[in-house]
Amino acid sequence: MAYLIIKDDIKNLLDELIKVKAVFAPKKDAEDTVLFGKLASGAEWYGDSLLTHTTAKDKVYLQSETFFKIKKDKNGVFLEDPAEPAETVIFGCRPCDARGFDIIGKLFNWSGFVDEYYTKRIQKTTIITISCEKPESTCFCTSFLNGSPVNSTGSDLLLTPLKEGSCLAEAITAKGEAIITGYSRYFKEAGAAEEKAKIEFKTEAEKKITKKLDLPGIKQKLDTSFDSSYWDTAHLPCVKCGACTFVCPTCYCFDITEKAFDNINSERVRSWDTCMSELFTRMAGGVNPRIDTKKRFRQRFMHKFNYHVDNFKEELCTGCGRCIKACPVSIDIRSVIENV
Amino acid sequence: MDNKVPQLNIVGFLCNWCSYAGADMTGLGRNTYPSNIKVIRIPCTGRMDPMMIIEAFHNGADGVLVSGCHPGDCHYTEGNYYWRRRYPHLKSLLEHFGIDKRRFHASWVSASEGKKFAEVVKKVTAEVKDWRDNG
Amino acid sequence: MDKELQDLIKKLLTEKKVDYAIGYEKAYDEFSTRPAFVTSAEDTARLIFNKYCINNLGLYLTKLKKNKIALICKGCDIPTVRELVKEKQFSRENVIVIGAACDGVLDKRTGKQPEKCLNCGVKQPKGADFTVGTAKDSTTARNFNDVAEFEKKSSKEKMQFWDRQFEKCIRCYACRNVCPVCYCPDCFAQRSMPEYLNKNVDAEENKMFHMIRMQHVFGRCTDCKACDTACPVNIPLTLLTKKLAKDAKELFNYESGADMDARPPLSTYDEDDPESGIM
Amino acid sequence: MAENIYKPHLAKVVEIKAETGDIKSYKFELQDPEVRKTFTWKAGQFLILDIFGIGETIFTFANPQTRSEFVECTIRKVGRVTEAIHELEIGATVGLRGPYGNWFPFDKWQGKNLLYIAGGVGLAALRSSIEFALDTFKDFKKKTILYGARSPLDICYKDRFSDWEKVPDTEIILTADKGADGWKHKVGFVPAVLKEVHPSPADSVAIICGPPIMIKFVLKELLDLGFTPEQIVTTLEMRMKCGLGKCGRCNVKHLYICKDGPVFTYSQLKDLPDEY
Repeated sequence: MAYLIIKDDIKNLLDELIKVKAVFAPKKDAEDTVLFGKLASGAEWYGDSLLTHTTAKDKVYLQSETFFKIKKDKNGVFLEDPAEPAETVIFGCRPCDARGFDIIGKLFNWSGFVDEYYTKRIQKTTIITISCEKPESTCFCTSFLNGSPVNSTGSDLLLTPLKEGSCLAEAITAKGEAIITGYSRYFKEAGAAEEKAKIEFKTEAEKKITKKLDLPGIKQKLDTSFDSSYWDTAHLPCVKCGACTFVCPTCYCFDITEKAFDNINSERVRSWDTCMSELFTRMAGGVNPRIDTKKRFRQRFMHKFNYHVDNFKEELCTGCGRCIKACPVSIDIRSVIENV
Repeated sequence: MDNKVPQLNIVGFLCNWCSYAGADMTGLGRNTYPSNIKVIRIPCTGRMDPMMIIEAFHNGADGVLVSGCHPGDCHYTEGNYYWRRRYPHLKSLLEHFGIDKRRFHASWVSASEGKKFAEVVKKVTAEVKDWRDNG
Repeated sequence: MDKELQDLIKKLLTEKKVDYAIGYEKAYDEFSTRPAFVTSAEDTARLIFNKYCINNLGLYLTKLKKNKIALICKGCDIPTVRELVKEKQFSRENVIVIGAACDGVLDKRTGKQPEKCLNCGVKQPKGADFTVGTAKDSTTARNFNDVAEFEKKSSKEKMQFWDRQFEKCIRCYACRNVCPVCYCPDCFAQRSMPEYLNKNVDAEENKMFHMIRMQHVFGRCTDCKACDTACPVNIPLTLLTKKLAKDAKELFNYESGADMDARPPLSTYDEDDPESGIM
Repeated sequence: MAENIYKPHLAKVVEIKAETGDIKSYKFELQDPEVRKTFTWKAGQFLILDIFGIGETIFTFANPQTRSEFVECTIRKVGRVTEAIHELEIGATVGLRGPYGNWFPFDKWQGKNLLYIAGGVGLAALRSSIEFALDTFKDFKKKTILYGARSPLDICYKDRFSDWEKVPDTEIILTADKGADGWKHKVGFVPAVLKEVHPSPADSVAIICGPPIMIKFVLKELLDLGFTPEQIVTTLEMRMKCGLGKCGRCNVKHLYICKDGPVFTYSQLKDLPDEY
């Protein structure tokens, strides 16, 4: 069952949500950076940009997550669990961001081990996604299976802006349903005309995404191109920073370190890490299997479009194109994998 | 010592050859200074790595004092001359980052200037206190 | 101009004067370029130069130390080459500097010209081995007005400003990695013994990273703005790099990458240096 | 919800023994008696040792499941965490989590000759396997242990060899890259000694662990001797953080060394890119 919400009511809805939950939505600051920030009022929401500079990933999979606090004194060692995560709403992310949660979630529940921290947070998070009206030149979500500017994977509630100043609201999960029933005064039932308008919206939006990759073909090609001489030159412009991986909605690699305050108190912290860093694979003795910048560069693309496909039958990428924009030297992930 | 200002931490990096001995001399001469300063002995002000000063502020120091031999008296001949160049640059940069100029100081204290050391520490403590109390 | 550039590089490559030519090529759309590494004469057709060529290619000199390189530089990138040569990271004989006349570049994030281009005295490159094209320098000279304006703030305001900036920082190290003079193979940020910087990302840790990085590039930073334009979350690092340039100029009358004979300010001293308020 | 996978069990150091100048062996006792009962592992698996206030690192279990009174590890001082471990005293509290990874496929090796080839601290990774084989010696034919170190002083587990040798059909061959006064064993690199010993590949399994350069030449030697890739088993070392196939750094091709390894046969490794 689909519903309609008037665009002006969205701010009112946000105001009400803020009263009971932590609401994160795109916010613009003085330097024109648009990031997911905690809203103090619905008016702070900035809905005019297509993509935020970084993803909403860090609201569920924190860039630095405290596993537990450690107190070590003469009486022994005591471990203290962190506070339970709060009820959270991520509002206004895009379908590509939302799909990232789905991909990371599978990884964190993989191989018989359940990542408690991620799972707890995602269970308490409601993801409200807005379909993309104006995809940009860096977008390539339609290359993926079911990928589209109106894709609902990973979302709890999908809003699609229609022409008459209202949005079509579709609940994807029970959490999304709860928003509609809980704030029903903002939602009215949609008819067949609106459903049809959404299909038009989809066709229009998809038309704007011109780049389409043949991902199964690329996967096959990558199977045999580990030793390709292409990598010898392709990596040269790359400066091996971690911008691409840190703005990626699907990159999940992490490091576990200790943050010591003094000799008694410390915290075990998980922080994002990047395969582009030399330290990523360097062992204590100094041996590093991926010491070569070429190997690290190759690892990123191979992992995303080949290794991960072997394990999960889907690419570790949602086509948001953030890495292309964030890259200081404008390396285009699409052309790299196409040109191998 | 009774003239300690509560809850104020000042890190003093003192050169081994002059200021550290000077601090010793303070006690011998029965001069007192606020015990807010926590002394770390360094080989020479020329060895004073700016990273450590930044680290000290990062770890919650309210003030930092670096003290060494008078120019011309360096045990290593020229270490403090380098420090004399590094200091204004570092102070200016820290200030740009919002670390008030009252929080970072340098001084020349020789091994015999126990009294001067006490004066310096008093002055530094007063400045840091002023920063904390008056913003 | 592209044609002239391509022909020149074609010539250099055919005559085997260089192994690599590093220039710019079109990236993902008309408004973006990326560094291009060209090794054969046939490949030169992709080289271009336009107002979107924002990267400072001097960065790659320290990564290809053993090769002979033709490097396309805007006027503002040439000090980088000089600075690296001065720091003995690269020998001047191994690099052919091709100056590209530039009418100012556009920041891809804002679509506007950055401040450095508005007050630029090196639009027509100075000190290049070859120069391609002509451009007219800005009528206004480079100045430190914006930094001076920022300096007027109280330390509390400055602190709040930077806290807000470093709250955004994701510590991707793009600023460090695009910096031509940040070439240490073992950066303090990744050392574990002693551990200066924790992996934990929060505003305080991030601020410390930037403070130490800025301190480390003092007297070496040529204020090329590579870090500023690289930042994926738009932290105005130019406020810091420009401050370094201003301090070097005001405290030590030194300009990085300008005079090949001048000693870097912190690696020398004068017995008559001022006391600068040392008690 | 199930147990938190990142939270360690507390344990106490009950014994420390210096093996060489920079290698020490530790015995840890889990504090919680319930955990002591359930914490079991198989030879070849590894654990994550947690030094509170410093960090975590991966080590292999040095003792097999047949001698599982304590958790034992042999640790060389190379980095920040291992340095802190070397400063531990008896009674200190550490954390353990695990076990992780796969184990040596002893059920496939029944009735075969076992040839262990180790270099340096690599013997620690094989010790659990060796002692398991010795404890269940009837299941196997001849057990040969070829062990080399840089110098006689760098030999680990010196005091264990006499016990090991008492087990029927067991032979220990020791070698040092450089000899010293009173050294009665062989002198020379492990691959050279291997050539000299000339073991037969018939009905045998070779299990290797050591520095990468040793592994490289031992592999060549074994293949020359006629061992097939399936007969060669090694245990890999990678930088790991989680041990759970999540943190991403031990990813080689579609495998995660921590989850799919660390024990691999050479026939598996042949197809992997050279990134381990």
